[in-house]
Amino acid sequence: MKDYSRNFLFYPPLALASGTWGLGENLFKYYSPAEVKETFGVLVTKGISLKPRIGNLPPRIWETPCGLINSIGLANPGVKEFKKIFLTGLLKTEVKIFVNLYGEEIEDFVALAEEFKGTGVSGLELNISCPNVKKGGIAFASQPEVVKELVKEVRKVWEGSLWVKLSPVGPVLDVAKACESSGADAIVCANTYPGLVVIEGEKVLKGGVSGPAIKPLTLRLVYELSREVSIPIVGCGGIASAKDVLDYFVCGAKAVEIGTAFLIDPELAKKIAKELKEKWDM
Amino acid sequence: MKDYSRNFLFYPPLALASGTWGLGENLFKYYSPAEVKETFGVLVTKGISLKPRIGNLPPRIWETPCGLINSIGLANPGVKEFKKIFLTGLLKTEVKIFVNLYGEEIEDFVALAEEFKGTGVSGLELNISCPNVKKGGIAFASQPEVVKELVKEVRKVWEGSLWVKLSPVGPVLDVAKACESSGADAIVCANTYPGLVVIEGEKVLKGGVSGPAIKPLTLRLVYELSREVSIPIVGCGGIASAKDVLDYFVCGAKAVEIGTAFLIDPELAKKIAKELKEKWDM
Amino acid sequence: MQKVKIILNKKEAPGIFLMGLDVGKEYTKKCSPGQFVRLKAWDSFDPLVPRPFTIHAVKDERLYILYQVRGKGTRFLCRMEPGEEVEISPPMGNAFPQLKDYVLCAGGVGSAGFGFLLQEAERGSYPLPKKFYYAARTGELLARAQFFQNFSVPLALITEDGSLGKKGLITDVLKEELKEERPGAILACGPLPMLKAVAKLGEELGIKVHVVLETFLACGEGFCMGCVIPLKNGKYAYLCKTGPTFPAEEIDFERL
Amino acid sequence: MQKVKIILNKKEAPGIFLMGLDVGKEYTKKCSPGQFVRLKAWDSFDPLVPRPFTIHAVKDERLYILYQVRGKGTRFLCRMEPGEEVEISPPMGNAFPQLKDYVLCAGGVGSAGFGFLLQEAERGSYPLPKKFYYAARTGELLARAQFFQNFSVPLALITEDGSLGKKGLITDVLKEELKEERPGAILACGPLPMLKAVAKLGEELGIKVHVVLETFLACGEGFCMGCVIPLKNGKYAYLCKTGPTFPAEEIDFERL
Ligand SMILES: Cc1cc2nc3c(=O)[nH]c(=O)nc-3n(C[C@H](O)[C@H](O)[C@H](O)COP(=O)(O)OP(=O)(O)OC[C@H]3O[C@@H](n4cnc5c(N)ncnc54)[C@H](O)[C@@H]3O)c2cc1C
Ligand SMILES: Cc1cc2nc3c(=O)[nH]c(=O)nc-3n(C[C@H](O)[C@H](O)[C@H](O)COP(=O)(O)OP(=O)(O)OC[C@H]3O[C@@H](n4cnc5c(N)ncnc54)[C@H](O)[C@@H]3O)c2cc1C
Ligand SMILES: Cc1cc2nc3c(=O)[nH]c(=O)nc-3n(C[C@H](O)[C@H](O)[C@H](O)COP(=O)(O)O)c2cc1C
Ligand SMILES: Cc1cc2nc3c(=O)[nH]c(=O)nc-3n(C[C@H](O)[C@H](O)[C@H](O)COP(=O)(O)O)c2cc1C
Ligand code: FES
Ligand code: FES
Repeated sequence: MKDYSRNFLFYPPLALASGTWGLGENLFKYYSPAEVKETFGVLVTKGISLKPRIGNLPPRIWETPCGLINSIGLANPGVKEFKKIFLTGLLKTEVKIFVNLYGEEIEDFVALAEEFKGTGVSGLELNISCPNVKKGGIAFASQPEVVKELVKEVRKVWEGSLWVKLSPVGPVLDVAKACESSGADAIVCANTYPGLVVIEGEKVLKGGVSGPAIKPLTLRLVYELSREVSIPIVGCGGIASAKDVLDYFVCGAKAVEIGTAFLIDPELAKKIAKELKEKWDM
Repeated sequence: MKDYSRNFLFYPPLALASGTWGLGENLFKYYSPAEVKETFGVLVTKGISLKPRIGNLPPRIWETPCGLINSIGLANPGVKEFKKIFLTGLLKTEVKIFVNLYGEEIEDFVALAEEFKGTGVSGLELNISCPNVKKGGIAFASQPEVVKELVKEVRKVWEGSLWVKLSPVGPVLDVAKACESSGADAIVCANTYPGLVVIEGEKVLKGGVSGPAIKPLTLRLVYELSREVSIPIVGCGGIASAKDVLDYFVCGAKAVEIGTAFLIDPELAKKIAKELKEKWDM
Repeated sequence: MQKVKIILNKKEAPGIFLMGLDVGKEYTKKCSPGQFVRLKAWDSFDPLVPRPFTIHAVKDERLYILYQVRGKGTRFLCRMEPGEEVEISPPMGNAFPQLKDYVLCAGGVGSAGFGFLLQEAERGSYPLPKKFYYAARTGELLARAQFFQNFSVPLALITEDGSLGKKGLITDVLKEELKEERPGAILACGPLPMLKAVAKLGEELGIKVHVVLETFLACGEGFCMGCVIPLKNGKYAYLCKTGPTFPAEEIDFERL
Repeated sequence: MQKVKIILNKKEAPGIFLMGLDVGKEYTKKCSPGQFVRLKAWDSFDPLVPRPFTIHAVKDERLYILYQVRGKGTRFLCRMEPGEEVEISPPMGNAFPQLKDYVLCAGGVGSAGFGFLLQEAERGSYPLPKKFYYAARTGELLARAQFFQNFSVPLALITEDGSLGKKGLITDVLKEELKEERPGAILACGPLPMLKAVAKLGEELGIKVHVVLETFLACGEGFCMGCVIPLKNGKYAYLCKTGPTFPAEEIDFERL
């Protein structure tokens, strides 16, 4: 087993992915404070916007073969409420907190970044890849030039870690290069895949597909991108076992995020982290 | 149940997808001649190239969660051998035969198309989407202008049905429109998704992902494309049940192709066709 | 999720099974009527997420669920044998509300959760319902009728085809009986059309109705925000966080 | 694929099971030693494709496989109970070659197919092998040794730890014994390293070796061209079409 330890972007090299563990409310039903620190190097919050968002109508989520499709619509309490009610609790975990930001315009992202100055937040993850909102989100991901501008502008006001979460569709390589050249510290590869299910033969649910089904696809992206960009890549897509994590490292990731697997069983990440530590003898 | 019968591109509206039933050798181990006709409206051959191709080294195929990944490398006997040894048998099925064509340059496709003039072949499916070859294949699918040129050139020499099989990645909509404007009779949506698996923690297999895992992704593509182009769309990706077929029709397909499910169980298509006929009362 | 041993997996009615699990006393002590557990009985990602089932009954270190075979997940479940293991989540969701002067209404396996409620009611930790209306399409589908009969609460069986108990829909019987003696509240669990009908009846008769709802649950724990229930006030509630029992008058059944 | 009933699913050794299937006489009549069947015992797309197993034995309307639990598919298989059904393909692949003056070499469950071969050899439809060398890591892993003992062919048991039969690797024993009395051919089935070693030994001693190979099979029927075996002549063979038994000298083990 090769030793990847010196190459981790953070340690333990597991993060909780945005939108798959809420805002931390029930985390401690499954983890002791010590276990949180032993398992996760970073916690990425649900997507936060300037204004509160109520989210989409039901059905919002459905199962696909070995995957999930969701169209939550970035339901969140808005940045003010988030800071007031949730952030303090999250910072108490003593794990690096990254806030996943969602905006419709570049200015929204900048305003959001300003909100987190001096709050103790370690980093920002710019969500330019949500497939479930009318404006913003994935629309950015088709325009590498706009992404470049976005990262530059946020970089001006934000000195902490700055990650960009890519969409797995569109001109991914160009977007990754745009992030690299405009000052992003890492890219997260990737968000969900635009998908669709027909429920009960009638209702059409359009959303983003996540889970084991997409793992071979995102793994390939990480493999390709890691050969083309030099900033670290955080792998994210379908991770549900220690082998999955190792596969991402083999393909060039420097850390990973776990999403859907946390919904299946919150304690899976704990087991994965333990297994990895044993493998790495750390 | 809505009646889709008047809208079928061919009938029965099931085709066997390229590369998943060989060149017909063992088809009759599972189907009587009558059953072939009752189940399939079209049989699409394995990709055929000008010269014989030996294909890729092992491992060529592996399982992914709810899917397969393959890197066959378009192994085929070449057009001359195909015509001499296999075509006659295929034409005897009395089912419309479509030949899936693979070339590295536009000229290759034109030369291949010429080969099938007057052979009794009903149509050609231009494979511009194979992810497992160094030249040609998916490279076309990133260049809508080249696809336009390709279809125009083949159209000049080929009067039968002309389909283009799209890749699900890249500028899919632009490619679809290029097909539409240059004389294609239908588009097939879609081929496999570029993917990767790490075998036994070491070996990297890059290939195309197919099967139920990708169904929600391709279904979404069919849904989007059918709203943007007016030539018929043949849906292809992860179909393994009658419900899957109906889902594709709900999303705008006018026929479908079955691939991986035929590998799982050759007789599944027979059952699906029966179930559909009962539903449609035909 | 923890592994627990199956001690029973018995067909109770066509397509309906009773599963007993040895979860331990520590576990059963934490359970309340109205809560559910998530179960996984397959070593596969298809189905992907554990399936939710209401706690049907609890005895010492044992927990029971009553379930209907619907799709892949429940098909896996019903093939399990005693002695084999399943994975179980902690108890989830909220307990049934403590109601006064109320009746129970169940359609089909919607009856499941009322077993535990009646057990607790007899033990005194829940108010005793005045009556339990239990309906199904046919008599043989009234799973566990025998078990429910063991409690001191009067049990009214109702079948659509009249093969057992009163003939008709549950709302037909309720309409008749509740007019005479109006209860303080109705706690109803069953298929959505039934819940809508009972809610409407409650509105007409001025009786407060509580409905136990279902949606597809990904996490059951408030993490994913997927299990959204539209409310009349335009907002959304999450089934797993605020439910699964809701005051019927708050639910926007049209958008559900 | 057709559904057939399981009549037996018994542990024969740690991690190794014997499954009996009631496939009917029509089916067993079509089977030859060396062929395999594809089985599916799960209602799920994960695992996706049915798993291949060599026909271990045939009796009247019954077909047996001897299998080792390796991953998801075989884990599903080993949990099945008699009375339940599995889906089975027609018999696939080619029969073992008819060899003269030959010995059998099996490593672990590689022995599976030789049961059917011995059955047919005793019935006279196959030449009788001179000897059957059967090796495993430990004695308890020599699954079905008892069964193999019932045939008139001498059985040599070999274990790495010496807990049963001769101690050592199968090639150690072969090296010794075959020098004295050189057979006309060796038919070998087992893990790849063993097959390579036996092939090398055959080359050294000038004995023709036939090896039974394994790859991941998607279709088992020549449809997918996935099961490729590289040959020394630079071409490829397909395991399911030309195999699973190949003359060892034709195989390019380096590229396998
Ligand atoms: C809080 C809660 C408590 C429950 N308690 C019980 C119980 O005690 N006993 C019991 O038998 N069942 C109960 N259910 C329902 C049970 O969870 C489902 O029947 C089960 O998840 C179906 O899984 P499956 O894999 O067998 O079916 P699937 O393959 O998932 O689905 C089969 C069919 O049902 C549809 N379907 C599945 N889930 C839903 C849903 N939530 N809403 C609408 N349609 C759906 C699917 O579209 C499909 O047509 C409960 C559900 C919830 C949310
Ligand atoms: C023609 C043929 C006949 C066979 N006959 C028998 C038999 O009689 N008895 C028996 O026990 N087994 C037999 N096998 C092997 C058997 O098919 C596999 O053990 C089985 O498919 C494993 O399935 P699984 O889902 O349990 O494991 P998986 O989850 O698919 O795999 C478990 C592990 O094994 C590895 N693996 C799986 N398949 C292969 C492969 N083909 N080559 C290399 N590594 C692999 C995987 O990478 C993984 O590490 C045969 C195989 C072939 C091709
Ligand atoms: C229910 C749900 C909600 C999500 N919400 C967000 C979000 O708010 N912001 C975001 O960037 N990604 C969101 N994602 C995407 C995940 O963070 C992750 O990128 C994706 O699911 C792929 O990883 P996985 O396969 O491990 O789930 C969400 C995913 C799910 C399943
Ligand atoms: C083993 C294998 C070989 C394939 N070979 C070809 C091919 O030669 N030409 C082609 O256009 N598509 C080929 N495909 C793609 C299929 O025709 C089909 O488009 C794809 O698998 C998606 O459909 P499915 O999910 O039903 O399999 C191949 C797929 C598989 C699995
Ligand atoms: S099921 Fe995930 S929030 Fe309720
Ligand atoms: S397994 Fe498909 S060709 Fe051999």
